[in-house]
Amino acid sequence: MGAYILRRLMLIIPTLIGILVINFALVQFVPGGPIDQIMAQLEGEGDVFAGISGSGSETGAEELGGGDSYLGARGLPAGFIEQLEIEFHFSRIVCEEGFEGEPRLRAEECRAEPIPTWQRFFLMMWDYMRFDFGESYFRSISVVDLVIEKMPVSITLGLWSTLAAYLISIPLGIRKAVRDGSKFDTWTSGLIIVGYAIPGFLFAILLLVLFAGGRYWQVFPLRGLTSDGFEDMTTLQQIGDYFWHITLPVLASTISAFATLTLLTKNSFLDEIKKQYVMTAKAKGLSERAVLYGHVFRNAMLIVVAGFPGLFIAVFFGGSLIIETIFSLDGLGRMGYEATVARDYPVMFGTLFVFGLIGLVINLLSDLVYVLIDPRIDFESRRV
Amino acid sequence: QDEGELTVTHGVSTFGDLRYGPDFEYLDYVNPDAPQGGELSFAWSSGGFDSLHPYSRNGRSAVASNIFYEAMLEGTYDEIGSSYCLLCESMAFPEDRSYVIFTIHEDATFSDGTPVTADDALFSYEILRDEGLPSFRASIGLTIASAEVLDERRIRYDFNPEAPLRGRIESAGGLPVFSRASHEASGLDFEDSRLEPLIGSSAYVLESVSPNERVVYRRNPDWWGNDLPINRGRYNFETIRIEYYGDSNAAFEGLAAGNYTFRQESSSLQWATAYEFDKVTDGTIVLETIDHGNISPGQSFIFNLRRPQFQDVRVREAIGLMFNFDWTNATLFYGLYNPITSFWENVDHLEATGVPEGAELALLDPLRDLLPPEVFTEEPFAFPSSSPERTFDRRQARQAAALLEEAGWTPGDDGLLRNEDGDRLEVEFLNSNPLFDRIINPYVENLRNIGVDARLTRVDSAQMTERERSFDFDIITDHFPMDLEPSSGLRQYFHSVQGEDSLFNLAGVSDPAIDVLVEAVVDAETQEELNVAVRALDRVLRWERFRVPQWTNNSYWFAYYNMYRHPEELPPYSSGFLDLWWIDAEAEAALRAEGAL
Amino acid sequence: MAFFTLSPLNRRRLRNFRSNRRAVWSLWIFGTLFFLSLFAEFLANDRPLLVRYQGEYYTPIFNLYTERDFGGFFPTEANYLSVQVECLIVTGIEECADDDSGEIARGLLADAEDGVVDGTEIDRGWILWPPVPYAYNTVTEIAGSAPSAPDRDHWLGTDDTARDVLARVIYGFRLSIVFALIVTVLTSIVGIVAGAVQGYFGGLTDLLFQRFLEIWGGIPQLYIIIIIAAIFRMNFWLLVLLMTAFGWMALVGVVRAEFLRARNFEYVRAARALGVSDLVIMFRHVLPNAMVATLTMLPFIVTGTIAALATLDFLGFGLPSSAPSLGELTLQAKRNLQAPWLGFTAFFTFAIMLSLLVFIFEGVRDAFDPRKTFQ
Amino acid sequence: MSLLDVRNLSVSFTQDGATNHAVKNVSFSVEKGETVAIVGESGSGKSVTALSTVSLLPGSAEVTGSVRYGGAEMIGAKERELRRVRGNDISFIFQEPMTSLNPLHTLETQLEESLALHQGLRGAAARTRILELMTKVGIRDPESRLGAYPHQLSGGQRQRVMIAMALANGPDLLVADEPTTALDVTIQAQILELLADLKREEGLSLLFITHDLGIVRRIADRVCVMKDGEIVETGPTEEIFANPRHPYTRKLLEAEATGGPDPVRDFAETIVETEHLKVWFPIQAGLLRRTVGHVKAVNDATISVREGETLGIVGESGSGKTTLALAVMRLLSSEGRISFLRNDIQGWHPKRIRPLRKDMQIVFQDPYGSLSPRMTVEQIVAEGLSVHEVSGGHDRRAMVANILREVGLDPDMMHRYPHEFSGGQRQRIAIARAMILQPRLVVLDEPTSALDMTVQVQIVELLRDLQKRHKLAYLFISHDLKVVRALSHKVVVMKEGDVVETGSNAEIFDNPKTGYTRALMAAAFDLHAAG
Ligand SMILES: Nc1ncnc2c1ncn2[C@@H]1O[C@H](COP(=O)(O)OP(=O)(O)OP(=O)(O)O)[C@@H](O)[C@H]1O
Ligand SMILES: Nc1ncnc2c1ncn2[C@@H]1O[C@H](COP(=O)(O)OP(=O)(O)OP(=O)(O)O)[C@@H](O)[C@H]1O
Ligand SMILES: [Mg+2]
Ligand SMILES: [Mg+2]
Repeated sequence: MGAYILRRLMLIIPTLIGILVINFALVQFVPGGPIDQIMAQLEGEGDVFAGISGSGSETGAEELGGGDSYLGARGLPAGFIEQLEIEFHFSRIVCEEGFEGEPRLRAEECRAEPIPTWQRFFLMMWDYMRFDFGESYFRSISVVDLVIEKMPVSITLGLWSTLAAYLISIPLGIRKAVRDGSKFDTWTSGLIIVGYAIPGFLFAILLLVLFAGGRYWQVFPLRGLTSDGFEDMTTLQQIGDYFWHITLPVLASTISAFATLTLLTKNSFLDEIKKQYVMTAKAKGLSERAVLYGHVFRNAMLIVVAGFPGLFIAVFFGGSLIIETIFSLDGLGRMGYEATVARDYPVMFGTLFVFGLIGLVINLLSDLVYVLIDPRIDFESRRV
Repeated sequence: QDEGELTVTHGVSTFGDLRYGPDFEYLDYVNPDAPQGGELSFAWSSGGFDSLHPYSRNGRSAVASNIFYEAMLEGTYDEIGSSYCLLCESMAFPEDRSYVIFTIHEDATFSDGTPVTADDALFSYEILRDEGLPSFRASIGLTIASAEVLDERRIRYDFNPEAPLRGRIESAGGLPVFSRASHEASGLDFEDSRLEPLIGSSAYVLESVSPNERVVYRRNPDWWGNDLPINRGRYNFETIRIEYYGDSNAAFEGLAAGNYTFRQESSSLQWATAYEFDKVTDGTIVLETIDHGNISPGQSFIFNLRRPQFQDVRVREAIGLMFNFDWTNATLFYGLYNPITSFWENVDHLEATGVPEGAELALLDPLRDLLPPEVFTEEPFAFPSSSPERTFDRRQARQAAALLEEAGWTPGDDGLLRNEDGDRLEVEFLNSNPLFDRIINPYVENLRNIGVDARLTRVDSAQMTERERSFDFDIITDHFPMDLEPSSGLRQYFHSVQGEDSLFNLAGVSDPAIDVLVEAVVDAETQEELNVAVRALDRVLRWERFRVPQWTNNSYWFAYYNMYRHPEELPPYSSGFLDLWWIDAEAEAALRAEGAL
Repeated sequence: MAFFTLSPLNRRRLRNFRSNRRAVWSLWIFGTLFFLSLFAEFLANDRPLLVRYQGEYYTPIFNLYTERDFGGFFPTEANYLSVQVECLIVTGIEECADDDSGEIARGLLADAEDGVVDGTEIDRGWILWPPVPYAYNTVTEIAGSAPSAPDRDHWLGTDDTARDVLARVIYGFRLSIVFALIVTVLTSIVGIVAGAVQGYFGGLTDLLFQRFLEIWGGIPQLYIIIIIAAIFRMNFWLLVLLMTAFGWMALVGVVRAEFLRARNFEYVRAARALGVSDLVIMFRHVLPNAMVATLTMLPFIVTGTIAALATLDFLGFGLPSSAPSLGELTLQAKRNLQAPWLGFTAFFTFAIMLSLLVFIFEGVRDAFDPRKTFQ
Repeated sequence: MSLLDVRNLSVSFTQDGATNHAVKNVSFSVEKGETVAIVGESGSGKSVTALSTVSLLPGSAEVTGSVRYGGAEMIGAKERELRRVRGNDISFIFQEPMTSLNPLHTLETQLEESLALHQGLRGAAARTRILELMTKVGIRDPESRLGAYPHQLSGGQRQRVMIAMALANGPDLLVADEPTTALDVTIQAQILELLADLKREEGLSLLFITHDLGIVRRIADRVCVMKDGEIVETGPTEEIFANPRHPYTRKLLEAEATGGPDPVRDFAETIVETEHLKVWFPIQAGLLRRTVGHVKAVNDATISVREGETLGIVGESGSGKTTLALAVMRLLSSEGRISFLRNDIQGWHPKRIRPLRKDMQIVFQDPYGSLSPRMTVEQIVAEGLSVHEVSGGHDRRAMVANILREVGLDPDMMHRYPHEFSGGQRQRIAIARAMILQPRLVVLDEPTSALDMTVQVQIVELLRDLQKRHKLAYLFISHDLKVVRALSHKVVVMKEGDVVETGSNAEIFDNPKTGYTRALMAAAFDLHAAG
């Protein structure tokens, strides 16, 4: 086992390299790059969330912009694109021989020269090996800081919705397995299916309009993770405030998670519950709970556990673009989407690298959990 | 220093006619006795912000984050092309406007109490020129040749001789002035995004900021400019709070919830359907539609004239005929928008009307050979209005079909039009804004119904820009935000020389007649000359039929808690809600008493 | 053999399935809906099923007729919904098409009620419409603004482009289901095989395959879609391909886990002792016992695929926005909160589809459960 | 009042519309301190009867009649009521110990659970008791075994854990369904002694289901004989044995595997041969599963079997018989030479061995576990045919029906799933699966442990017959020395992984050399003699 773990850990490096190679190669083919995006933004377009947030108007006229109203401020200065290319490490400045002083584009003797793709890749790899992920193309912030900035929201949504999903789905699934075919089974199935079928963002909007908007019951806040005076509250108030804020988003992001998990639990319990060893446990006189949770649980849970790393990675790092948008939360979901659509490659590759790494470790851990659950499991090939 | 007589003045305008004399007490459209205090709060849901530095391309800066800075000059909301001293006490320039000297007001101080000096102005100029937003860089580089500090309070800008006369002084005077000290103290590059703004000299300072969530500006109690006539009755709100929402629905709910109290609506759907809740019906929230005199941004479908199928103006007209504005407006926009015909829509003195006469005809006459004869005999081109009941208007379709047939497109067995070579008339609408799908789709259907092989392609903004930059599109939506006093900017839009690779001339307009007219506009020396040239240009551009105008909104739509007040008569070119409006303290108290706030 | 005469085992499974009444009903309903939707063109179309004009029969649903064929003006396909074309067909009088406002046409139509126009008898034609006389992309005539509420003409209202929601749902159902079924079948096969191979063989196979999966999973799908869409024009089959290429990983994890466990069971050893080949052991012995997750997940994969398609449409990277997609409908529902019929339609379509699928697959699970008994 | 009173109990299973009456109108009772034995034909409903006493039958069973325990009705009783009785008052030893333990719990957890549940014992106290129980049931070196999972135990060890678990609570009534089938005679004697002690000291009542009439004679007070779901005869043990009335009873009593094997031809080809075969299982500990030691299951085994020859392997439970068998079959990794039909198959890739598998078949000790739960018997039995394509022109279904008939199963049952059979029936299915291929070598790991005497005789006859006809070679593992004697030409005696003695049938049985063999023989035949 130790050898196996070692082997897995060693393989993480080529895997990460593989991920980066593929993505780097891919990016070369994507139509439109970060410079196009910057130009779109400079023209007041390029709000990547426009479609999702539903903002923007059909008339293209907004009285206030984020920018300025300096008259005549239009157009691109000469060399702007070249300069961007240098900033983005697509090109570098080369100066004629004998040139002294700081190499700048403005100097006559210097010009921008594109860096060959393969060189760019190796430069990037070299940086990544030193865990230097660079800066976002669009903000003066390092990728690491950016991710850290977005973590609270993602952890909140991920943690609580996973927790809620598991805490509710597993007992529910077990109940349903025990009472397979009963009325209870039917109506709970109905309920979770409805929950699953409600389009998530519609549900989120519904919650928002009904319980946070000013038109019906204004019970919950419209947005954010915490209130204004959060720092000045007592710990208890802080906790209260936090949960008050996250109730709706967590509810909205969990509602659809019940269905698969519950039914998975139910069905795997159904499979186990009639096995011989369950009879033994029953014959011991164990209570139903003890039989279900003490004996069947571990046997049935393998697939639930198997699905966990995927789910975990999905909710933590995938975030939930639409829920985040609707509740004005600023998490990894939005960041990832924005980075992708806006072609913010440092952020993309950086997160890919970091989350890839975490994902690989989590996969390994979950494999170890298999062994913990079922000691018969090993990962060797069968020689007999 | 003294190449002839210098004009020393408090204000400047393009053609020399200032509305406000040197001793004006306050601007006509303000309420000089507007009470000060209270809070203006509104929402923003088109993207978040992470910076308070609007002069760098890094980061997204907050709404109105340029509020901290003043420039030498300030425009007004009821004049075109006039600017008055704000930071400056006076300015001086020679007849040929080859340079300008600003004398900074002796009381002018930054919000930290330090005086505003010519050195600060120089610094601001230099840093904007070298590291500012590309648009600044481009513009400054073209107009201003150099700047020079004359003394503590005086700065001189020299202009490029090639730079157009018009707007020279304004472009120098319009530069925001930052405190050099504050920038140097911050230790950041100018291009870095930042949440601690550079220090400026304006009425507002930063109160608090929470990225992507909220920014609050507070009135500076020690603002030096409080008593200037140009500021009288303005900047009335004690605080300005802007709430950010990720989602437009959430943002809308925020108004009803009282999270903010002032809203400018930009969606016809919302305006027509959403404002029917309790607080509106009981008068807590007032709705107000205010017509404005702003030029429409000229939103249009434009044809890529580089494409062979659009070479024939009949094809362009036929395709344009199938866009049913009246139906679109009635069915999709609740009848709230206005049609566009002119490039200077909504500005009477610049729009072409009737057949060309007088000076206009004189201007056009030499170009007769280059222009289609209709220019002289007919009203300026406009697409006829069509049936609002159904999207497919038979009359237009009949006309379009006839035009296409004339142009050599005949229907094949599959119902699609083909030319002699058997090629289909392919038209791809390229679009990156999801809101436009519902508008373009019926249009596409209409076109397909007359045999045009039309389709809609949605791409993301980066790809959109890329295709725009390489002019690889058939039809896209573009804007023509014309100036009220158009100038050399027109070249970027319509001139064949600059037009070739100008990103503002996406249609690829390249016409010798238009070139002449553009130059005529740029060279106009009086208001009247300008008007004539613009009208002639408008007429010719319209006959070119390279765009299918979409729609415009000639009104502002406001919804606000019944405590905001504005001057009876609002100026034509801005609603001025940031500075002209004020809070009625009594009304506010009443709302509070009701529990509506 | 199994196809023609059912083996006793399959008979038993069938019986088990049948005794789950809910599943049987669901299958029937689903089958019917699906079957009907296959004939969407006959249910909702802006081309009539049959036209009688001047004593002859025309089938616009199959053939293209221009307006000129009916004596009108346009050399392009006749717009049967327009009053002019209706008038042309019914009365056979060419003046119908002359008036673009439709006044004359309406007058003539009214006049032709009795079969006589202006004293001359006409050969009255008629138009046989499908139950819903709109196709998914027909921009219909509505009073007021779009989206318009349900009424007699539009049973589910219209969407924000004034297209009939019912027609779109009919087409959208077909599109989504066909899409989802194809993708699900493909992804499940690939996913199960991949998971099975990994779990069953373990060792190097597992080790390398897992790494491959991790790399594959790290590819941003959005870019692939953007690239593909830029090179080819995005269409149904391309999306099927793309979705399959990235969707199959959903099942791999669970199947692998199940196989890792099940390969240690005594009956697997027994099968090995029999000399059964690995492939057969995997799919005959292990898989049926490792199918819980798969069978549970299948309905969700089906609906998940539909939802994924919807999300792509939502983000603007899916099918063209004129395509009848349920995703587009939900998106519209979000943008038009004042038009709840959009949301309700989307929700009910999803809920019904998912419920039916879940119930059907519960029945299938039961049928394959050896211990399940029905009294 | 009887402790357990069963009246008119009927159990039926409805499947495919046909109703299978497994138990028909059975009535009997168990008094306090009494031992009642149920004997009878395999598949006659013994297990079903036992299970219905505390409602442990699957939902598909339809139960009528009455079962009263201490006066309280058990059939249709509330789950809570039943739970109180189960484990506490009535303990169960299931027929198939191999599949009855929770595969994911260690011995310690499983045993501790019972103790904690009914006696509130936890921690060190529980541990002491567990060790005591394990010693009592004859598990050697119990301490090192505490952390073992069921799959790491031999069949007999698992059975003993079941027994320990059942006894842990000091029940009033013990329902033991074939509790000693996987135990060698010495341990068997020890267990029976233990039960006798309990009966004597604590007045334990026993409902004892077994095929071993010797045991019945030794411990039972009363006997019920079942056939086809009915009790055909019941009475005090002495009486039944002395004076059986029902013809079936008589047949049962008379049935005994007798005779000897047919001699092997000289120069018969050697089918399988091992030299210095060694199987050590690593003992792993910790999350990283470091190997901390080895279970030396087979140390150094050298055996050979010739065409038409039967090699009997006997030895105490846990001595490595099964391990040896699996290793010979190349189903376990081992060291040492294995040659099969002159091929040195050790180290061959599994794929390469596959064709040879047609000629080497095994009947697993745990028939239940070795049958795919979602395949019907027909599929299971026929599978080998399709794998090795040995239809030989015959209809496969007919072949399956044929072999089923030969092992004494009704071919009509071939559409059932494995769990719908009795223990003995499953065992025969496993035999049928191996035999249908007519292999050259069959490894039989306790193939008759769950069979009643009559069926056992039938199977022994079948094996002999097949051997004669097809010159089969058998590797026969059993605790039932009588059967071993009746079948084998040569015998290997194993103890703690070592082969302690090898010899011909006569040598081992009549003239054992080592002390261990002698003790074994003594126990075996003494036990029977004692009865
Ligand atoms: N779940 C079930 N479904 C259908 N039939 C069953 C089921 N369980 C047992 N049977 C049948 O009931 C009958 C009695 O089975 P039971 O297990 O009681 O036999 P037994 O007397 O214990 O036999 P053995 O000695 O072989 O264990 C058998 O014919 C068996 O096939
Ligand atoms: N997978 C395993 N891991 C560790 N130890 C094992 C494993 N399998 C068997 N053993 C141990 O090897 C020894 C031999 O087991 P084996 O099953 O061969 O015994 P056996 O002679 O067949 O006994 P029985 O008569 O009880 O079936 C036992 O002590 C057992 O606990
Ligand atoms: Mg039994
Ligand atoms: Mg054994």
